[in-house]
Amino acid sequence: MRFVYLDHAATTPTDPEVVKEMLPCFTESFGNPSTLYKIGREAKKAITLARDKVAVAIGAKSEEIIFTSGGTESDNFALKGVAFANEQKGKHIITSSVEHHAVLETCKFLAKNGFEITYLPVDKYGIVDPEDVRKAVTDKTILVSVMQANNEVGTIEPIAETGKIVKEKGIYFHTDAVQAIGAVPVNVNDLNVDLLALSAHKFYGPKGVGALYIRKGTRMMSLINGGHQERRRRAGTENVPGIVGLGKAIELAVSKMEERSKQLTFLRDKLINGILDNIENVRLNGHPEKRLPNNANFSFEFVEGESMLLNLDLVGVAVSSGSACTSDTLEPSHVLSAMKVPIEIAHGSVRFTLGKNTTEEDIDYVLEVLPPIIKKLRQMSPLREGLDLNV
Amino acid sequence: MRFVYLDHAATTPTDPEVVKEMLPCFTESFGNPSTLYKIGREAKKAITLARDKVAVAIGAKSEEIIFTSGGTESDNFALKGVAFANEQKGKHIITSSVEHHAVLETCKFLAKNGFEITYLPVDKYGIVDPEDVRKAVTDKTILVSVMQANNEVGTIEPIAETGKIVKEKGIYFHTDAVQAIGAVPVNVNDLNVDLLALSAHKFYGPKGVGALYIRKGTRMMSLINGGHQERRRRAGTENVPGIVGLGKAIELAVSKMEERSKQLTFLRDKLINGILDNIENVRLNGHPEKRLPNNANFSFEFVEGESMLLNLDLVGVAVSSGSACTSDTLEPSHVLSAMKVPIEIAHGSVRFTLGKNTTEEDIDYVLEVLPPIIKKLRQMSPLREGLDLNV
Amino acid sequence: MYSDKVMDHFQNPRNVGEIENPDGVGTAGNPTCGDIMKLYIKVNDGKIMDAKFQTFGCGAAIATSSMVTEMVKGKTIEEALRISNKAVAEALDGLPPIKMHCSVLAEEALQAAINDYNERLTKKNNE
Amino acid sequence: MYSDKVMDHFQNPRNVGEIENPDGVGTAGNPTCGDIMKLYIKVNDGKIMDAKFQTFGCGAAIATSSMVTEMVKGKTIEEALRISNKAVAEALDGLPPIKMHCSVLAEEALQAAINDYNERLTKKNNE
Ligand SMILES: Cc1ncc(COP(=O)(O)O)c(C=O)c1O
Ligand SMILES: Cc1ncc(COP(=O)(O)O)c(C=O)c1O
Repeated sequence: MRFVYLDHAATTPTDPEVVKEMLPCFTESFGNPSTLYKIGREAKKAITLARDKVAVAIGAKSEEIIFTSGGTESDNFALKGVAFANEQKGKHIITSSVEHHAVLETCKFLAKNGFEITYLPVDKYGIVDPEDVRKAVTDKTILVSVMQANNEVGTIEPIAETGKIVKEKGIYFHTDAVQAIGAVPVNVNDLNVDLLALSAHKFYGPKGVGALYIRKGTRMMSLINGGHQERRRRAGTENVPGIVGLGKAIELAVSKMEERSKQLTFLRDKLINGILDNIENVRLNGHPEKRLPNNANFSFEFVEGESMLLNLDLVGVAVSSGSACTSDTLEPSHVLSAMKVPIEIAHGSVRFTLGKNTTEEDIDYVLEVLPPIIKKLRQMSPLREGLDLNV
Repeated sequence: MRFVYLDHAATTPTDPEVVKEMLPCFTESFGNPSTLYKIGREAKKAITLARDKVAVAIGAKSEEIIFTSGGTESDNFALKGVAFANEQKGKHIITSSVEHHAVLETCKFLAKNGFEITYLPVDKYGIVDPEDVRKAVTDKTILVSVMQANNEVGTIEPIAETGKIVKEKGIYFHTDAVQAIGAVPVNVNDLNVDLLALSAHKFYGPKGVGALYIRKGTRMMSLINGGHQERRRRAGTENVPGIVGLGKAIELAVSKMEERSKQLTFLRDKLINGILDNIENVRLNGHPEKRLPNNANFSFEFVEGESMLLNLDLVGVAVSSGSACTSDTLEPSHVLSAMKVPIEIAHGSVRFTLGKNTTEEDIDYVLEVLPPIIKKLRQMSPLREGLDLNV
Repeated sequence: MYSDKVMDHFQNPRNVGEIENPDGVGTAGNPTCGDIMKLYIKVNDGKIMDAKFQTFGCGAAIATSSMVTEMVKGKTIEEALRISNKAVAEALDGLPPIKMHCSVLAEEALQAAINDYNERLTKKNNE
Repeated sequence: MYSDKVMDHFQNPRNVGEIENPDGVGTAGNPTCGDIMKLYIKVNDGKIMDAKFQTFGCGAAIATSSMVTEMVKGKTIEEALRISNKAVAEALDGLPPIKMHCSVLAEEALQAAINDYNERLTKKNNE
């Protein structure tokens, strides 16, 4: 059976080229980068090189890059780090209602610790209006956090504009760029951000490693205390293979972005049009143009997401229904809710996220297997057009 | 030139068997364990299996194991997690003065946040007296944290006895077992601990992954908020290859412990005796018997550690002077200071930590190259026996 | 995460559809919670002769619907009332903890259908 | 972390040892801070003819000691006094930031040796 992986927003396979670069770090240059002897210095050099690559990729200085264990830690570090180091200035934080749980749950934690959080609304496409940010700022605001690209519906936020406003106000600005790296241009100066989170496994790097960009001069508290690694900002023996993998992956992601983007947009649009043309009562979630080149998120009315997902899995197609991280909850997607998608329609959402290895045949296959699945499930469903759903 | 790696306490090479188990997780079973489709379920199964292996290795239940990004995060999680979740009961924490920086710096952080920390003294061998723990407990004490084995001098602490006392008092007990796994028996029930930190790269697993044992019922706050991974205790997409590597590594470490321990003790004692017999004005730091089978820590009087380390590196021998994590500080080892080793002698300390691939020829080589290095450096030194050092 | 039995009933659900002129119809759940089950029964001589369902919901919701319709067929009304959600889940070789509510839904839909049947019966008897 | 030049002077330190009947001896640092340098100079006609050192310390401490003794040889006392720690570090193609204090130590030891020389001279002149 054909295997069509269309959940690249959840995670990507590690590029064999990346694995190849990582391998010597396990068994040969396996030294602890904090040590002085040869293999320690080699390991140090390897992470310095990786740091340079990350810096180049996002237009930062090398010393502004701190390696972490992934996107979630980076978001936690950014928010808690700024919050606790600047609380004497004020305890107000602004974020959006469509952020990843890594940001939202951290905000919840901060709220429990006396911070006031403003969750900005979004329009029906999931876009946060920069003017709303301006209006929400008070003299107690210390941090604004808005993601660059949404992981569920793929909407790209106007970060540069928001960043300009936040900068004028003299407030720290964090962006979660986890889904943006390799998909759209990411430059910390163009975006006017002070902090930026990224995660290797979203762009063909390994899981368990990420980075946080921290603009020079940003007042931060450490999240993880201990040894003097990472300029004393993040303790713990460095994940050398992971960091090397991240470096290689981001280098590849950025250098191939244009070419991949074009191909992904073509395939994505073929998928979108194929579905909209051949299946009734379906809507595309997210912005029609301002969206990630690899994301197609639909709501199929009268059917529930998980049953579509399982049926697709049975024919070898891997997709997700809402954010992968929340597959063990029963709540419908908070992103779709914030976009005011009716809840029963939110339950019928499926996210297709394409990747660099996705082929046109893969898309043809999905367009072939999907309609009968929808049909079968709709035949089984007590819901249908015109029916009062609140039975 | 011969390469003799004797810094296994800083980090170990990843066992090729471990790397082999990890490899498919990068490119084949690369799914996000939170997803429902086949490769997601495969990844989930892989981490479940690894969790079971860790649980078996330390006598815990699988659901009591939380994967982290390493020993430092585990220590931070244990201390901050218990501290902030139990502060209404009291804000007093007891630890020892010979802990790793991951514990000490976390305690410093907690002290800044209103916690009172008692740092227990040690005897000249680095041992924390369980009776001192008993005496230090007040009705405000919520947590005791004492390491199982010291990373610098290799001293093994009487954790089981301390644990019994702490348990009687109804207080949480954390042990940093990062150096103990694979070297001495580690069983959470025999040790009477509620929390236990471990790190894969110390026992031939990969860097950047560790675990925290949390006894069922322990009141904990999360350190990293976000998705619902790890029973909602530690958010972030799981480092699947790393976790699989940790599982394999701990399985191997425990199954081969007895055999390796015997061999290491033999080689270690050969090194100790060879040095004590052939070099004057040298002392062994740490306990003569209650020490890790692979640790030999010496102070060579009248010479400074780094210059020995660099000279040994030039002949292919990798050793450390104090904790690797602190090689960028100029302070002498806090562990030796706590053991009341005179400061000028502490500066002359070198740690040799053997590993599973260390051979008798390696030890012979060290015993051959070391005496001339010491001799050369002593000839260069203005210090010598009988001299008043405080010139 | 699902047992083979759940997957079998999910892939090949038994008794899908509506019964024309049913003797009882029951609904449980609502679209906002993500699962709705509609159960139809045909009763003869106090015995459930046929049962069908329509379900909007996840894999477990579909499988429990399918299983409960299988279980009630041939049972008397009293016997059917004693079918617990646990029994449905067990018949499917278990459900993941977070999906146990689907079996509750199946029990509720069945009881609603039986209530409906009883009400119709009372009404008819009173006519 | 160390430059090739530092490593060269560390591995093959120049001018190690004591000078018998030196004209000036200076010490800087102390064992508790981890570095001690002892510098000996032989002066003739206001010119430093020879210099030797003894050092307890790290790689950078040994290399800076070696370098400073090389640098002072042949210099007049006034010229020698103008040798800054930065000049020593530069002559070694730089030092890691956390090791710059070693070059300070070298400067201090040299100045102590020159002070000692000056004091001896004054004493002798006053005799
Ligand atoms: C937008 C966004 N932020 C943060 C994260 C968290 O990253 P990680 O899984 O590496 O912790 C993810 C993915 O899970 C994401 O999509
Ligand atoms: C005793 C001890 N605790 C904690 C740590 C920290 O572990 P990691 O380097 O995996 O963060 C180490 C090693 O560095 C250690 O030796």
